[in-house]
Amino acid sequence: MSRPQRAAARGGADEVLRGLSPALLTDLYVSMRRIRRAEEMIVQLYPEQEIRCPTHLSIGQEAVAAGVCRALRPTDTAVSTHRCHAHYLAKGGDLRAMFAELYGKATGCCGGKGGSMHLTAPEVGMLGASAIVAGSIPLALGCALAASLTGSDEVSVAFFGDAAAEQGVTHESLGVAALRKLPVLFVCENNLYATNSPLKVRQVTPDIAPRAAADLMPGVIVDGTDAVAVYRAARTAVARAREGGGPTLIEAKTYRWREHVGPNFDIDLGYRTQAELDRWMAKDPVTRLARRLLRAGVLPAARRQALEAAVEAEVADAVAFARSSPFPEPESLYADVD
Amino acid sequence: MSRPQRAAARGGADEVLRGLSPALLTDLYVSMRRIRRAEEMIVQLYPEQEIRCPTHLSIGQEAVAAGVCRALRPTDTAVSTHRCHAHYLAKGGDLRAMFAELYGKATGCCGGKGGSMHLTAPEVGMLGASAIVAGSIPLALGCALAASLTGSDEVSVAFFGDAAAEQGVTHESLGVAALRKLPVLFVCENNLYATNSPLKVRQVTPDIAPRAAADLMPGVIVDGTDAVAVYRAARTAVARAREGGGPTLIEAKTYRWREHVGPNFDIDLGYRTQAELDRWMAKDPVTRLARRLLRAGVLPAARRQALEAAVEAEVADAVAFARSSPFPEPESLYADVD
Amino acid sequence: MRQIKYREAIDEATRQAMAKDERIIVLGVGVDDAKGIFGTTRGAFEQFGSARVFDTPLSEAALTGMCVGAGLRGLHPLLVHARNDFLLLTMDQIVNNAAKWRYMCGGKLRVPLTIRAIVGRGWGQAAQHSQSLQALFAHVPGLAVIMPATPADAKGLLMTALSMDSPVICLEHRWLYEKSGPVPEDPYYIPLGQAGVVREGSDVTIVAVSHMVLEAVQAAEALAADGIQAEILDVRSLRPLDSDSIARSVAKTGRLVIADTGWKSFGVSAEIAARIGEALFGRLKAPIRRVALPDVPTPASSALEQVYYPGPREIAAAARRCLEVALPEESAERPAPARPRDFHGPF
Amino acid sequence: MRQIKYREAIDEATRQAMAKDERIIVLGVGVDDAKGIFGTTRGAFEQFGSARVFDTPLSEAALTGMCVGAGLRGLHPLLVHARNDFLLLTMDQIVNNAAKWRYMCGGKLRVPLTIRAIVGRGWGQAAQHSQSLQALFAHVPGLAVIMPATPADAKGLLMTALSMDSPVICLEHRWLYEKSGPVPEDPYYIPLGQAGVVREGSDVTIVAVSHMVLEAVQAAEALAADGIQAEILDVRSLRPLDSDSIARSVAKTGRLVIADTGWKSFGVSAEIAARIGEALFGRLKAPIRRVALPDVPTPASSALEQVYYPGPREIAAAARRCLEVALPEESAERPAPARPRDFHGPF
Ligand SMILES: Cc1ncc(C[n+]2csc(CCOP(=O)(O)OP(=O)(O)O)c2C)c(N)n1
Ligand SMILES: Cc1ncc(C[n+]2csc(CCOP(=O)(O)OP(=O)(O)O)c2C)c(N)n1
Ligand SMILES: [Mg+2]
Ligand SMILES: [Mg+2]
Repeated sequence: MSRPQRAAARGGADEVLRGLSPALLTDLYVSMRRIRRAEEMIVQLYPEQEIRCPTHLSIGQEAVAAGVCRALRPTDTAVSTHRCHAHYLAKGGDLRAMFAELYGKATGCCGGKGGSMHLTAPEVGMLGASAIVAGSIPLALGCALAASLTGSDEVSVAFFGDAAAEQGVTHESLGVAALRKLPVLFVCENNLYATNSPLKVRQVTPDIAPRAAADLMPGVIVDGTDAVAVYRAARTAVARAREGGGPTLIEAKTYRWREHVGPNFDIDLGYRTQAELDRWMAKDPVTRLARRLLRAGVLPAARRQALEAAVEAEVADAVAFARSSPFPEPESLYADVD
Repeated sequence: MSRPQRAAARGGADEVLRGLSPALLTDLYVSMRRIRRAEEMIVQLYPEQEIRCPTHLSIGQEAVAAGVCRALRPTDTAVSTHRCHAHYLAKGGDLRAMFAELYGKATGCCGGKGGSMHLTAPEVGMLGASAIVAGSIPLALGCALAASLTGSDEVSVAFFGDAAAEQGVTHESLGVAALRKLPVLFVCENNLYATNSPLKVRQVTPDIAPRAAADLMPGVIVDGTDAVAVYRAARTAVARAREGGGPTLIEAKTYRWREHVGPNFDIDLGYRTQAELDRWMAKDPVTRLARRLLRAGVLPAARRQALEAAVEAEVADAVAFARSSPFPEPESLYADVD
Repeated sequence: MRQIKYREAIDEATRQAMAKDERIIVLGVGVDDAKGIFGTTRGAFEQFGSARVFDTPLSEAALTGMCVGAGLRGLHPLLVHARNDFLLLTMDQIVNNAAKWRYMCGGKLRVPLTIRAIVGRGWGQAAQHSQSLQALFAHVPGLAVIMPATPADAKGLLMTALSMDSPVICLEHRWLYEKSGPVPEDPYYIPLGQAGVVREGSDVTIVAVSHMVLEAVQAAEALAADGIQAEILDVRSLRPLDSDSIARSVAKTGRLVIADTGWKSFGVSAEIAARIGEALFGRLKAPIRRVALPDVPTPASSALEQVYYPGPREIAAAARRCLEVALPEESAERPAPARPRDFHGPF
Repeated sequence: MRQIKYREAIDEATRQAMAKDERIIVLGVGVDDAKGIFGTTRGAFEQFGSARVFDTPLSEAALTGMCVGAGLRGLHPLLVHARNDFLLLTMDQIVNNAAKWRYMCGGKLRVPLTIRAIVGRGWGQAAQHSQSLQALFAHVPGLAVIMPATPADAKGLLMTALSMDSPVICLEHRWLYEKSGPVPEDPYYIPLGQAGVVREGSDVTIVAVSHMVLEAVQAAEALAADGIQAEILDVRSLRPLDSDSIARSVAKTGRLVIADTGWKSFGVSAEIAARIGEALFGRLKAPIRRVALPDVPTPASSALEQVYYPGPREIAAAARRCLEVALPEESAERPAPARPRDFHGPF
């Protein structure tokens, strides 16, 4: 019967970071930075037309994936959507295998069969993604069910966008998860748009958590540009789920900087303003955490630059790997299905 | 942002009836009595095996159909479920055509093609029923949409059971109706069971209105054995809808006396107790209103008996009509579809 | 051999499979009910309890997706629906997820999942509770579709489905539930994609699906009385489809009648006809005839139901047409709708 | 005559139909978007405004049901989906309600409803955004299914659909959108259930669906170079299906190749083959050949997409097989995946 509550960020920077280890905070930063740079690399490469699949970038939204996944163990599971790069990477998916997949190569994480919208890395609990809005949400219930039936304390996460709240299966899933007290996190990345449709032409209220969570489970609204806030909310929800307390819905308010699909900016389409984009870019989750960690003395500039250099090398290596990998053999078309 | 509220019945009988005309109150009684007696006639006839279709009886639930439909005009529309006899009759559907339909006759309200689960009477706004749980709910949105686009002030009603709250399409429909402020009444007859499954094994909270209505629309809980209370709740919702105020969800707490489908009692199945049934039968909506109207001097015994006799005659006539009607011609199998 | 009913065979298969493999769970609307999906799931509930056999909300789409997820994580869910009509609510989860997840992830994960659903017929259940939707599923790569017609096949095919690690849709005709037949007590497995020979014959092959197998047997008896020997094949599994066995039989008889419980146009009978027409080009003695539902929704009235459903008469007539034998004098009038004998409401 | 693009023809049909009939409304995810479903709905939005053309939540099932209800009450909704894959979410509403409501109520009510949905292909859209699901709808009594292949047919068929009072599913292949062709400016109506003759020929009939019509034309050109004259029929409407015209053509040529954009097994090609096999028994000179998608989900990799989709080469090969002409020496190697010329991301 608990009502949704705002997990409001408090006071100054130190307060916010309190109790979190430097290693954890650094992880959060590196995770976001890896996502950012990998996707910026896609932006750079896409015009070459060697990445031949629709790519939905998470630039601007990295804090959600990074924050939630840092609260998980590798044995915990996650499913995602068309916009799945960030979740795959934050969950620990291999960067080489991701780029190879985008390039349609045999060495891709799906052997070239899934492409950008179905990134999968079961070895780290990333179980894949559906490109049908809300389509993967109930799968998280099944993972949780398997965990609880086999007596494991694994938790599973469904990542989805704001439009998923409009899909019936989402509400069915919330109901079933609450009824069976399944260890699930419903993580809604509310980036205010579905393709070019603003939330207000699709939903009657601006917040998703109160409606979706309703009387079923805690519904938490969190600043989705603040990886630490997201992490804290996820940690609470994960602990609750692990202890048999059932599911939580986390709504992270966030923003996609670039067009719905593809590498470009899209202010010219007219569905949103440059001013709105600027406001959100000013809250850049990556640089913001970097500044905060610098100020708090957790991540000095030199160390940060070293880590960033490592990310650069990693991304460059992944691209080289992808480029030099072979395409799948024609016969593989017929494999992986009976 | 209005929260669900209990439309609690107040004080003594006079208070409850205040402001309602004798004609209206008598209508409510006759409407319920007609439903009751028609369905008791089905109970009686069913063993003959001439009514060859699954029949889901509303005995015990009559107050909901009667109360809601009395708040409607014939030009207002309704859609229903597998359990649609009461809605068809309360909306003004022809009794002869109903029995003929149950008998599979050409004179049936669907020409014998629909049977018990798809009763239709467009001439009085009864647009039919889906036997798929929640399947007809979005149709009510469409009726409402047509009304608002054509500038009419018609209202439309979706009747459904408690299990419909578990179907995704219900939540989608609530969201769309709220978003577009459609003149719709969502009327949930919460009879505590779906087939033989009690509510608590299907839903996490005992009330449906708060969860389903959520932040979307007023969610009203009403005593579904009290036709007057139902009528008042419906009248308020209808007025709101007609004035452009948008949809309302009414949850009527009610109880089905007999088995899910078919004419018998089913205490032997063990999913509910005789004591529970007895409690609800003590609240019989039909006799209760009769007593109340007698006490209030609205409907004296002699007048009531005359009305009841008319209902008996009507039912007997309908059965005779149905029996003596011809079966559809074989060629009609191919009609009504391109 | 011991004779048991079709529904008992399903119950037995479920329990034997569950006893062998603890990954199997059973769920669906009403599975733990006293009636337990017409007696097919209650036994498992009593034997294995509510952790492994449980009732569900009427959230068929989410439950299907939940089963896909559970399959990805090592369970093998058996999801049961009282009517296959309800599967339409779950098409996205079945077609976009269950059937494709393994392929989309390049084979890294598999979806062990068995979905049982019943084909209704008769007693005025009408358009939304009497469909036979196998064609919709048989078209989808990544799914297997089985339709056992006998108790023995019900057990053997269901046990195979429950031992597989990919999605199988098992469609069971309601009119088969009370039929009895010999069923071995021990567990056994009938491979998917093998048609069964129900009756040998040399004049015409009747390939039948589900309940039409029983109608074909009656048709064959009527034909035999006229000296026509029909061979009956029970397809049993639509996907994979054993076109080889069908082709072998038709190569022998030269004539083919296909009898399906679904609609004719774009139905499974079309695929069988297309494959055999291609495989046996020039070797057919007569056009392939299809006996299936007329292309209209199911009517409620018993008078119309009787016209709607083809049966032994139509199958035999089709066979006779193949043999260019004059049809026996047919009374112009249909008999008045009779009360069904072994199946009626309420149910 | 004026040449316009396929997508412009759809836009024009929509606007002309709406101008004539104020019962028509247009709705769907993104219809009022600047891109307006690839340019097919934005014009109607600009001309008729947001009361009659409006964006919707991603609640496809409820919207479909809403359209059914609106149809019952005198509107004619045109519901648009950017991919036909999303129709799987709405199967219950389409199959159980839209297709059956009229029948279930004995004809008292009708459901004027047109559903447009796009068949995707290429650029790694993969398994859930590139299906071609016509077979699922063509099987269902109460639905009509059209797949226009040319701008002229797109306009004429869509206008007919919008003038009808029963449900029509219009599936449009994305690769047709930028193709141009002659389209009359005034409103006109092409009846459903009439195949179009795209090319006359005497040696083999190629019956093609949607984009395969274009591939068939290329195949026919290659065949003509070898002196083989192919007749090409564009089915245009799958349900109702103009089997008469197909039979007439095949009666002339004696040979039939069917080319479909969907999966082969249990696909629409099977129904066409079954009907023609029966109608023209003994008059075919060669087995009917089907060219369709292999029975696997769509892969993402461009290398695999290239193997996945049959094209002019496969159609011509099938035709040659019908004529028992040796195939031209085929290079063992597939060409390396080429960048698509006129279609690529982002989109
Ligand atoms: C059921 C369904 N309808 C429509 C689409 C087309 N589509 C793909 S992504 C998208 C927008 C989704 O918005 P949201 O859920 O908010 O996620 P975001 O893209 O903003 O991350 C749409 C409409 C789809 N994939 N699935
Ligand atoms: C989608 C779907 N699932 C299952 C069924 C089978 N079924 C028919 S009625 C019913 C119970 C419905 O319960 P409720 O909505 O509470 O209505 P009630 O019968 O109590 O009036 C069920 C499970 C169905 N018709 N549709
Ligand atoms: Mg969004
Ligand atoms: Mg109920």
